[in-house]
Amino acid sequence: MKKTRHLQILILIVTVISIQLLTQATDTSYYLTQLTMSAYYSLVIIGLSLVMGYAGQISIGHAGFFAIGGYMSALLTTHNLLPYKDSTFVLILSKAGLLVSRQDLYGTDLLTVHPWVSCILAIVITIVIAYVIGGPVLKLKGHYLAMATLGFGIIIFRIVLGSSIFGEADGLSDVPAFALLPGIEVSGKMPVRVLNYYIAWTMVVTGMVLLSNLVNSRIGRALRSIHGSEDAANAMGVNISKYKLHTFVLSAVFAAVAGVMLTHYNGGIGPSEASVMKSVRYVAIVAIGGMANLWGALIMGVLLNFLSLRGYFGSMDDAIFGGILIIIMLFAPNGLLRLEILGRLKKAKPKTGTEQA
Amino acid sequence: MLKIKNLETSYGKLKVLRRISMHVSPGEIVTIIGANGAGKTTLLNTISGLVPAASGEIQFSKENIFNLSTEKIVFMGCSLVPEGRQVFAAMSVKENLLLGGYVLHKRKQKKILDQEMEKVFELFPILKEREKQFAGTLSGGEQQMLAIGRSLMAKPKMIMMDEPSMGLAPLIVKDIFRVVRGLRDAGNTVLLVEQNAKAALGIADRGYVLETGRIIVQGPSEDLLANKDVQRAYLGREVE
Amino acid sequence: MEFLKVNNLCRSFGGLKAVNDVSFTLKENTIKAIIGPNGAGKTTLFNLISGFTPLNQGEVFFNDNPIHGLQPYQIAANGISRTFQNLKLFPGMTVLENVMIGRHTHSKSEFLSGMLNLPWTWAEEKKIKKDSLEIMDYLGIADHAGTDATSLAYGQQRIVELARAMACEPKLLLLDEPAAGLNMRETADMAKLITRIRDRGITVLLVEHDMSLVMNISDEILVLCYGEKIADDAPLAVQQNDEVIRVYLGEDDA
Amino acid sequence: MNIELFSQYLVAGLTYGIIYSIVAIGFNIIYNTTGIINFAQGEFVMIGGMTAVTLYNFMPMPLAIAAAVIITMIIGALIEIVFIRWLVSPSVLRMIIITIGISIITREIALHVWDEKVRALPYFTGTAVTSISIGGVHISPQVIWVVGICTLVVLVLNFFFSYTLLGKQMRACSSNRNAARLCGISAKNMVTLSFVLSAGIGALAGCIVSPITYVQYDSGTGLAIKGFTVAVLGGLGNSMAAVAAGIILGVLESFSIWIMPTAFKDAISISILLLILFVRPGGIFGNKEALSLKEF
Repeated sequence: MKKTRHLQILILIVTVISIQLLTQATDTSYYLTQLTMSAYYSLVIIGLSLVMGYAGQISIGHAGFFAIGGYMSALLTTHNLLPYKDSTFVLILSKAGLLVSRQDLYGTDLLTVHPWVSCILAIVITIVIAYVIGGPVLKLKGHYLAMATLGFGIIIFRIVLGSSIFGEADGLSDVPAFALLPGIEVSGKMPVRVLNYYIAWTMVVTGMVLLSNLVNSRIGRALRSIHGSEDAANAMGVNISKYKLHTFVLSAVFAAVAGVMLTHYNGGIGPSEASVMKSVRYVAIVAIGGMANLWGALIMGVLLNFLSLRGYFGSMDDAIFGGILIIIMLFAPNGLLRLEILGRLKKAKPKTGTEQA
Repeated sequence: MLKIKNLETSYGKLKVLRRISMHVSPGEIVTIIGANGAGKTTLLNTISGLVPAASGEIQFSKENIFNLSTEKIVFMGCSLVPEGRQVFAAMSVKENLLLGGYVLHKRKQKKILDQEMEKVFELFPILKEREKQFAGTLSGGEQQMLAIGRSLMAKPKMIMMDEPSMGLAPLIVKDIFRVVRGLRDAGNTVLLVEQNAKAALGIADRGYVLETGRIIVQGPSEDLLANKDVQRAYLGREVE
Repeated sequence: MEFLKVNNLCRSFGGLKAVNDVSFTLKENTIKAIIGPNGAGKTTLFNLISGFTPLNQGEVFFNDNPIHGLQPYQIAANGISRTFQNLKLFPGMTVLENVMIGRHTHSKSEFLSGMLNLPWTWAEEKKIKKDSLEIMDYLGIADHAGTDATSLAYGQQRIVELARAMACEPKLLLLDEPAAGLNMRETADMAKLITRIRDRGITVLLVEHDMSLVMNISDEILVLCYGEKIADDAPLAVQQNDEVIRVYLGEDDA
Repeated sequence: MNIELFSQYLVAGLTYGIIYSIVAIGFNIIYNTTGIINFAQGEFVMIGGMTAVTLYNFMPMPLAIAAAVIITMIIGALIEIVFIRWLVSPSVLRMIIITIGISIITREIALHVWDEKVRALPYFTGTAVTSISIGGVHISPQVIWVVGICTLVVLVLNFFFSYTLLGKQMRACSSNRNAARLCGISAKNMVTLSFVLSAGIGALAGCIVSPITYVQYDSGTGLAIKGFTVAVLGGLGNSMAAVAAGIILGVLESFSIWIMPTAFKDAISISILLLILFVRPGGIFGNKEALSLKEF
C-alpha cells in the first residue's frame, strides 16, 4: 500500500517535469499557462474529493471558498491604505512590517497589505467561515445538505457581485505578484512562466501527498466508515460530526489556497469564480474522477480544466460539463477511473456493480 | 393455484432464497414459518414482483408470472398484504379501500366494487365506523384489518399475508387469525407468512419451514406441529 | 457498585410508548437476554442505552457514571460496544479494515499527524492491525482479512460485526439479535461464541428471538411486552412465569 | 411610514410570494411521488415563459400560453422518461447530480435557442402603466391576473388530489410506493405524471409572471432556489403550507429593500433558507415527529 503510494507520487513528479521539458522542446510553452491554472483548480477538486468521496457529503458551494480566498487576498493587496496612514491601526501594521508600498499601473502610490499577510488572513477567514457554516450545514443530509451548500455559494456570489468593495461585476484587478520567497514570485508574467508552473505543481504534489497520506491513515479509514454507515461508525466511537466538519474545513482551506494563488497568478479575480456553475463544475469533475478517488479527481481536474481553459469546448463549455455530469451519473455512477473497474477488466470477470451512495 | 420451482433471489451478492419449490392449491391455507431473516418476506415480495427473482419458475393459475411487474400480477388476482401493514396513512379508510379496488375500477366493474366494499365492511364493522378517519390514526389492529380489507377489495384469487400478527396484542392476534380462517371457509386461498408459528400452524392446512433461504421441512400442519426439530426451533419448547 | 443500572427509561414515538418505565440492573461478567414479542421495544431499549435514540425520561449508569444523554461515540469510548440487528458493516472495506475501525477508540492519530504521516503513526497503524488480526484469529475469521466484508456469507458477516465490536475492547457488549438469519448450526456456534466472550471478562446484554439460544446461555432474562417489563429473572423462573407464558411463550397445551 | 408605499411593497411581496409558492408546489408534487428534489424545476418556469413569448408571435396570447404549457409538459415527461424512469433505486446524491445536470443542459439549450435577450409577454390587460386603484393602493392588473390564476391553480390541484381517482392514485404512490403497486397502480406512470404536472404548473407560472419579471435563459435558477426555500419553509411536500410560506417570503423580501441594497435581495431569502434548515428543517408549519420518520 505504502509503496504504491510512493510510486504514484513519483510518477506524478516525473510527469510534471516531462511535460515541462516537452513543451520546451516543442516550443509550446504557452500551454504552461493553462496547465498552471488547471493545477490550482485541481487543488480545489482534490479537496472536494475528500469531502464527497471519503466523508460522503456533497458540497455545491466550494466555489464560494475559492472566492473567499481569492477575494480576501485581492482586496487586502489592492486596497489602498494611504488615506488612513495616520490611524493608529495602520501605523501599528506598518511598524510590524505587514504593509508594503508600491505603485499601481498609473503610477499612483499605494500602501497595501503584504501578500503573505493577506494570504494567511484569507486562509484564517476561510477557516472561520467554514467552521461557522459547516457546523450546522453538515448536520443536514441529502437534498437539504445540497441546497444549503448551494445557498452558501449563492450568498457569496451575491455578496461579491453586489458589493462595491469587491468591484461588483468587474471584480478586483491589479493584484500584485506574490513573492513566496525572494526571487520566487507567483505571477502570470512571461519570464516567470516556467517557475510558476513548478510552483503550482509543487503545491499540487504537496496536496496529493498530504491527502493520500490522510486517506490511508486512521482518519481516512474513519471517514470511509462514516460513508459506509454513520450509525455503525458512531457505535465504534467515531465522532462523526467532528470528522465531517474537519474534512469540510480542510477542503475549504484547499479551495482558499487555490483561490489566493490563482488570484495572484492572474492578477485579479472576478465574480464568475464564485458562481454556482463553478461549484457544479467542481462537483462534476469529482464525480467523473470517481468520488473516492483522489487520483481520478486530479487527472480529470487537470484534463478537463485544461481543455476548458484552452477553449476547446467553445461556447458549449457549461453544457459539456452538464452533459458529462448526467452521463456519468446515469451510466457510471462510480466514475470513469475507478480502480476496481480496471481491476475487473483485468480479471475479465463481469460482475454487477451495486449501488453506492 | 400457485406453483414455484427452484426459485432463487439475491440482494447483490447475498443469496436470500435458494432453490425454493412449493405450491398452493385452491381453497387452502398454506403457511410459511421461519426465523427473522430466513427469507420469508423476500419470498412473498418475489412472488408479487416487488423484488426481482434471479432464476426459477413461478406460475399463478397456470400462467407464468416470473418477473412480471407487480401491477400485472395484482391484476391477475394475486394480492399481498405487506409486512407492517403499510396503509396510506394520510388518506381516509374509505380512500384506502377504494384504491384497493383499483383493479375493479380499471375493469369498469363499478357494481362489484361497491359489493366488495360492503363485504369488507361486513367482515370488519369497525372499518365502517371509521370510514372517514385517516388510516394513520387507526390502532395497529385496525390498520391490519384495513390492510387485509384493502387487498380483498381487488377480489383476488389468492391472498398472501406477511406477518399479520406482527406487533399486535394477543387478543387482536386471535381476531386476525379468525378472519384468516374465515376467508378460507368462504372459499379463498391464503398464503400466510408468520413468525408466530404455533398460531399459524393452528389454522393452516399445510406448512413450509424456511431457514436461511431454504425450505427444510414441509408437510401438513399436524405433522409439523409434531416434528421435534420444528418444536425445538420455532415453538419454544424444550424436547427431552 | 452496579455494573449497569437502568432507571425508569421511557421513550415514546408519536403516541406509542415504545419503552415505558423500564428499570433493570446488570451484573458484571454475566449474560443477560432481553426477550419479548415483536414490537415489544427491545431494540428501542438497546438504542436508548447505546445513545442512538434520545430518551424521554430515565437514567442509565455505567459503573456509576451517568451515560444517558451522551452521544453514541462517547458511550463507545466509555467501554460499551454494540452490534446491529440488520448488519451494518462498512461496504467497500475489507474485513480487516472493518475490524480496524473497532480499534478507533484505542488509537490517537488525527488529521495533522495523518496528513504528515508522522513516524509514530506507523507504529500505531501496525499495532491496530496486529490487535485486529488477533481478535479475528480468536473468532476464526482471520482467513478472510482481505475480503470485502459485505461479500461474505451472512453468518460470517455476523461474526465480522462481532469482531468489530470486540475490537473496541468493550467492558459491556450489546448484541442486537445475534442469531437472526442464522441456521441452527450457526446459531449453536454463535451461542458458544457468546459464552466464550463472556469468559473473556466481557459482560453481554443481548436481544434475541431464538429461545433455544437465550435459554441456554443467559444468566438472567428480561421480558418486555408493549414497552413494559413483565419479568426479570433466571431463565427457568422466566419460563415458568405465568404472565410470560400468557403473552409470549403461549399456553403449553401439549 | 407612508401607508401607500407600505401597501405597494405589500402587494409586490404578495405577487412574488405567490409565484414562489407555485414553483414550490411544483417541487412538492415531484418530491411527494419520488422523493426527488428536482433541481431543474426552475427551468420549467423559464421554458414556459420563453416558449409562450416565441409562440405569441404567431398566435393569440391565450393559445400561445396553452401551447407553451403543453410543450413544457411534454418536455417534463421526456425528462422523466429519458433520465429518471429506468434507474433502479438511485441514491439521493446521484439524483441531485442528475437533476443539476438536466438544469444546466436545459439552460444551455435555451441559450442557444433564444440567446441572452430578456423577453416578456405583454400585459394581459392594459399596459405597464395601467393601474387599478383599490382602497388608495395602485395595483397593476397583471398582479390581479397572477393572484387570480395562481389561486385557481391551487384550487384545481386541491380538487384533483382530493376528489379524482388519478389524484388519489398519486397520493397513494407518495404515501407508500410499494403498497400502491400492490393495489395495481403503476407507480412509474404516476412518477411521469408528477413530472408532467409540475412542468405544466411551472410553465404556467412562467407565462403569467413574465410581463412583470421578464424571462431570460437563466432566470430558472433563481426561481428554483426561492421555490425550494418556500417548499422547505412550508415543510417539504406540504403544498398548502407552501402558499402561506411563499407569501411570507415574498413579503419579507419585498420589505428587505428598506434596510438592504437591492443587490442583496437574493442573499436575504437564501439566508432565510439556511436559517430554516438549521433551526427547523421540518419547516415552520411542519411537524417534527413526521420529519423524523422521513429518510434524509
